[in-house]
Amino acid sequence: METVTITLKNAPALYLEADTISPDAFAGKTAAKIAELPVFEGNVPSTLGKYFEVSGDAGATAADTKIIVKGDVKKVKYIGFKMTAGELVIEKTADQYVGAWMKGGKILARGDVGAFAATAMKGGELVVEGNAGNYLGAAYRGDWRGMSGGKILVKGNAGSDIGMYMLGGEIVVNGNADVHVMTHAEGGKTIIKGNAASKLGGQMVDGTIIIFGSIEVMMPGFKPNGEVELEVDGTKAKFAHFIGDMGERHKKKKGVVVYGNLYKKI
Amino acid sequence: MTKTVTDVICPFCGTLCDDVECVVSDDGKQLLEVYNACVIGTEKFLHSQAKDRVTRPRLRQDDGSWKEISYDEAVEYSAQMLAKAKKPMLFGWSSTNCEAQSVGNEIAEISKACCDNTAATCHGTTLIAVQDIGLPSCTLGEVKNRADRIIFWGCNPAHAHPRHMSRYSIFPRGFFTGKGQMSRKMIVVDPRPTDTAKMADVHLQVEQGRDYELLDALRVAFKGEWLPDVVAGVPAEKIREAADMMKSGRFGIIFFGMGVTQSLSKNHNIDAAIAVTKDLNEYTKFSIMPMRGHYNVTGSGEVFAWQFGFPFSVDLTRGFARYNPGDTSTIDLLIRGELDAMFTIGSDPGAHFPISAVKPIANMPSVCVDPHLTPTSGVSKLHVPVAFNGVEVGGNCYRMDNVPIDCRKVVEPPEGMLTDEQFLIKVRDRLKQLKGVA
Amino acid sequence: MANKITLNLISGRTIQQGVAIEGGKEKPLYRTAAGIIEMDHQDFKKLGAWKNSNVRVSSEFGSVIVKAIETTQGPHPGLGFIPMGPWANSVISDNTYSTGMPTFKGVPVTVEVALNEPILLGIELVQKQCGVKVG
Amino acid sequence: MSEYIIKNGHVFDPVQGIKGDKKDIAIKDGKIADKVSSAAKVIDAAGKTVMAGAVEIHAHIAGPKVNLGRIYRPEDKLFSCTPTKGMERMGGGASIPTTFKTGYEYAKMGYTTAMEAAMPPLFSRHVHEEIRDTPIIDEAAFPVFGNNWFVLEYLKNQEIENTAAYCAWLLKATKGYAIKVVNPGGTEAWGWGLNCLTVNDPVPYFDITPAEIIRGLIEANEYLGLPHSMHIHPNNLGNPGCYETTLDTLKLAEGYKAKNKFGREQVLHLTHTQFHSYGGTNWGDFESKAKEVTDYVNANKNITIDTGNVTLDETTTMTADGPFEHHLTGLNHLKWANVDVELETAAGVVPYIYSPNISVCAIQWAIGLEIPLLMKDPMRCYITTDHPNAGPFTRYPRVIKWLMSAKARETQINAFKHKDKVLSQTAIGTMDREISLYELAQMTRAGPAKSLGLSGMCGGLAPGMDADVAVYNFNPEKPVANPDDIEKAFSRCAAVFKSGVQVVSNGDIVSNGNKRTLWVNVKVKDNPQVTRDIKEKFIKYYSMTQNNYEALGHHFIPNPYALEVDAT
Repeated sequence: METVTITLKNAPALYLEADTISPDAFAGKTAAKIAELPVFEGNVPSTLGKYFEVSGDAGATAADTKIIVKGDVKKVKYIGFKMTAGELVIEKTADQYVGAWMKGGKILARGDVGAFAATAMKGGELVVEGNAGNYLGAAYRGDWRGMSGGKILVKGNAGSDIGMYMLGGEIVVNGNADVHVMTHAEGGKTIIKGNAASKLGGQMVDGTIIIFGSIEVMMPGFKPNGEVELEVDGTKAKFAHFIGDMGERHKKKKGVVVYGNLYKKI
Repeated sequence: MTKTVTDVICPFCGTLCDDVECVVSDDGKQLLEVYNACVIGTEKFLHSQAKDRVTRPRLRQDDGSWKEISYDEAVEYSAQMLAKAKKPMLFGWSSTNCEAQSVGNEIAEISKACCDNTAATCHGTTLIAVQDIGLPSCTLGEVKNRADRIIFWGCNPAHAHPRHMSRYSIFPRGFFTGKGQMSRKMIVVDPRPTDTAKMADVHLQVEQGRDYELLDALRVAFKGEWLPDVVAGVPAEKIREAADMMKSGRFGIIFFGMGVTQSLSKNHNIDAAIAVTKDLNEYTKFSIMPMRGHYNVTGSGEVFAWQFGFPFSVDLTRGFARYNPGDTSTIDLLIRGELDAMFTIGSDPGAHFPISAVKPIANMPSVCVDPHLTPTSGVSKLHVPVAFNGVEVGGNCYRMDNVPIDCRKVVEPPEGMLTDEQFLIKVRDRLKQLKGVA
Repeated sequence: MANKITLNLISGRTIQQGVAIEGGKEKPLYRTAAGIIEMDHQDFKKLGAWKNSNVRVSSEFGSVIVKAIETTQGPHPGLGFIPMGPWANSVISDNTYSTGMPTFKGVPVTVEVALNEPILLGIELVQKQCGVKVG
Repeated sequence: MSEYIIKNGHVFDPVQGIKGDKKDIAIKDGKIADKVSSAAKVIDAAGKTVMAGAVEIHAHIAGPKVNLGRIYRPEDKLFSCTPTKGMERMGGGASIPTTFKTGYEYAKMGYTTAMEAAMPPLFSRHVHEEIRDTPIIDEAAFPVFGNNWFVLEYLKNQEIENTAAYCAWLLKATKGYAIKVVNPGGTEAWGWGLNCLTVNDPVPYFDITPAEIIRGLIEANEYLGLPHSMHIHPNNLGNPGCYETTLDTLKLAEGYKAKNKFGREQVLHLTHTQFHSYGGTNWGDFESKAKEVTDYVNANKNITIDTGNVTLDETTTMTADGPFEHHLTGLNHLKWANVDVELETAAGVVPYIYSPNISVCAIQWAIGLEIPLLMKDPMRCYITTDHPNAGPFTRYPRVIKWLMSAKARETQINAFKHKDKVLSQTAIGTMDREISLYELAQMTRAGPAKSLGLSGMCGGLAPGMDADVAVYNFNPEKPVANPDDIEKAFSRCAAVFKSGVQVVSNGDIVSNGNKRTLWVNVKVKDNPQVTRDIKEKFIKYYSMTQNNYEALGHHFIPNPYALEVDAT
């Protein structure tokens, strides 16, 4: 695997859209060619090299390419956009759309990530060591096909609307999560190790939410369904089980109605 | 001698009353009396005649004072600003006609700008919800002719849409609703016992910010499933009663307003209210409709949509249209520091945005096109007064139920004043020169 | 009796605010219509304030002087109402939850008596907060 | 105006009976001419196919439900919006393109005239604003009449003259073109959440049946002598077994003969026939009844049809058949929008994915192709996708490929997951007919133009007709190596002329043309009763005043073209 290191040298006055920072776009290119990749500051087209110092050549394919993003990129959007393979390490906080529409490969964000990270993710892995913004692993506006595969781990807190319209894959938040978790989901799993605010699993058709901490207000559509012993992420514990959203439609599998599941650690 | 102009459209709210009558002087220059309009609409018509009205563009000087300039100079400032900006915003459009909106869209396209309307602060979250689960709706005449269940959720038409209840929703006697108010049951959901709530058969005094939970509870109640004893401050029994009342009607409608679009859960509140409506269509006929505020905010969304494909918060900076509120929405863009020029027309963000989103406007090149003095004109570098839409110039507008109505011109604007459309055409043409496009 | 109370603030339309914005936002009538906070009778008692006295409303987002009046559409103890406009927008939450829409309703605020502080006119209030130099 | 001469192309023109002969087409003053001066600009069409500009007889391309589709489907535009390019404004949308993109896409495929198939009268001003913003192509819109309270009340008492007078008034008020009927009676029933699934189901309250509405509107149409016939989307669309309702509907036209001065011969146009040709009792035994329906149409010359081809795409369904869309959202659980329109109609919108892996979708695809392949007279069967219902109109080149190449059909059949089911439930596997270029010109030009009463104006290349001409990079003398070449050739024209103006060159837009809005201006005898009824309904039941109802020219219809009809 070849490593390309890009370091922010000229911060944008506004925000930078750098959807070319991905192993797919870098693959097969020398440092010089990578520096020519297009980026946009508002409506002004520019090149990656104008904002970043690029060192190292990429591998022949995305899978053979690792990118390390250094410097203050808190005003850089779309890092890891549509990535399918390879590795991407973001040393500091990045803005919106990190790993949006990603299908494969691995992103490690050492700082925070902004809203819309891993939008409509299909595969791969996103690890955020800081906090994640709103709409983590959610569907694009209007689309009923949300995150369908892959894994997201947030070591800090997550914002609102994580996993909206989720179909598959897994989201783990070690910290707390803001309102609305897995709204409209039809599959997949979200684990929140800290506290959840409210409005969990609203309009959920199918899927699983597991909460280790407190829930400020439960959705009325989640009906108590006894207690269960579960092993979650290596932790064995007793959980209160709820099924829902009882107000929403549900599918039948072999004649039995399948509900969404919410487990809260007792 | 005076003359009376009939079938005048009121350019205040999304109710878009089109039965207003105006008495004007014989020379067509003075508006003397207004009939049929509500108190706000009347004020809107009459204020257009204010003696202290600003009639020429003004540019703020370094010492803070205004200097009167010509329209051509105002065009030059606007075009230069838009030509130079990396990420300009063209905001507003809700108090102007579709003709002007259309020219505005050309300007946005040429300058590769962001463009957005006042849905940003009223029903943008409704549009997000509609994109998520649709919208079973109808025209207001359907409500008048058929509806026997009227729900006002998080809206207060007695104050915000004063003639709504008399023209369409509560009092009129329609084809199948010959007994008017007596044919209808009225439910109001609001954290306050508002003047609208006081008229209702049932008032659910929901705990503020818990509408999403209450709507979910209604859906559970329709299905006869288990409910907690109290949801959102409302006892389960009362929720079940309201659910039964909704199901037992022949034709029902939910009107909703900013009580739900602006409270916690925002788009999700509307999403759930639409789900409630969809559920009710398994039992009876039900519709839902946003109580749109500005008289032509709906039209702005329509024009954006057929020209760019999205109803608000459109970002053209990359040369093609993109949309994602949270990223491309005006207030987020302002607060995040993403914009470098602001062109406001047909709205007043200065008064209606949170102060943290107004401060950036004061610190960037900015134009405010508005017949009034407003907080926006107060913080902008250039104020361009224009003729009053719907009073001094006609043009097409869309009512809250998307029905288009062509506004009428009632009186002449003061001499030498341009309309929105005329000013925008000049800006567009100058911008084309600056950008070197045909 | 406290000299400071906490309320949940909402903003919204009133017909007086509607008339005033059409009548001119530079005029005192706009301040009369929207430079107010409607509070429940009980909350006046808690605050220990006279009706129609000036108060300072503060939140984590800002602070503003308005006139406290008894609610016209109550009772709603614990809830404060400022008609939509620059006074409300000085203190409401700008959190959009990435939807584009600020949280105009449901913001925790404190209210304290500020008898001698002036309530600014609408345009003046915004200009002052934005640091606009007015000639 | 510039003169042009399109030289040495293989011309296909059913109006003149030209079947691929090498012929020059001259253009002068916006019309096809006998000859032009030596100053005429020469377009070399050697080795190319030349036809008249194509005529779209049924598509949903402008108006409230189309825009609702745009508004509520941002995902239809994700990563597909296009930048400003030369003459072209920005565009976007796969199944519901923006107005600009709609005009450009039609023009690039050689279409120069298009009909918006369902205009809710109350929203006519909206429809016209979008038509105005759709460049190049001439357009007209069909107001819907089949659930209109005036019509229901007049026809309950068989008052044909009053119905006709009302139709004439509404065509003028809305600047409409034809009498469109969608799920007659059923959409009014939808006002109460109900439907009419047969032609004999009574309409709630109004005490009339769909059959009476259909017959009455055929009579009113012929009473007036309109350019187009009554244009119908029958009851019971899209359900297994619906072909029986379709045949019942078609039989209502028996005994009626076209009366008009426009050369139209049919009294009933059946639209998106594919959706109305289903047998079976459920989705399991769902099967084609294309043969039964086309047998009837082949035998009855007073009917024309269009196909409604399924293109196997993700799309957005939208129709004035409100109850159908509610039924559909119950099947696929995707977002449902609905608009009931006071006194007049309704509309629904639901996204839909025609997946080649679902047997029903594959069978629908086959039925859509069986219909034109079974029709004996291509002058009475027109290609549509009922855009965007069965697929986007931008897929016409692909539909043409399937029609012109049995091999292309076979490739698609083999790609279906449930191939066996397609072959057992339809006859598509047994059909080897391949539509010729001449037949294609009949199905997409001369035929629809004649059905619409426009045969004197467009759809052909006879001198004096509008100079709407399409030149395709398709050499009819060369064997087709790969059926995909057909699709490619019909996707982007070498040249297109609209009313004598070159609008497309080498697949690119070179002019926004001089687009017109067509409408039908009918003069009828003064009818005080209808005038009074209209006034009363506005006062009592409409939510707007009568004086604000009409679509006026200045803004909505800047460039009108009225077809005058005298029915006094």
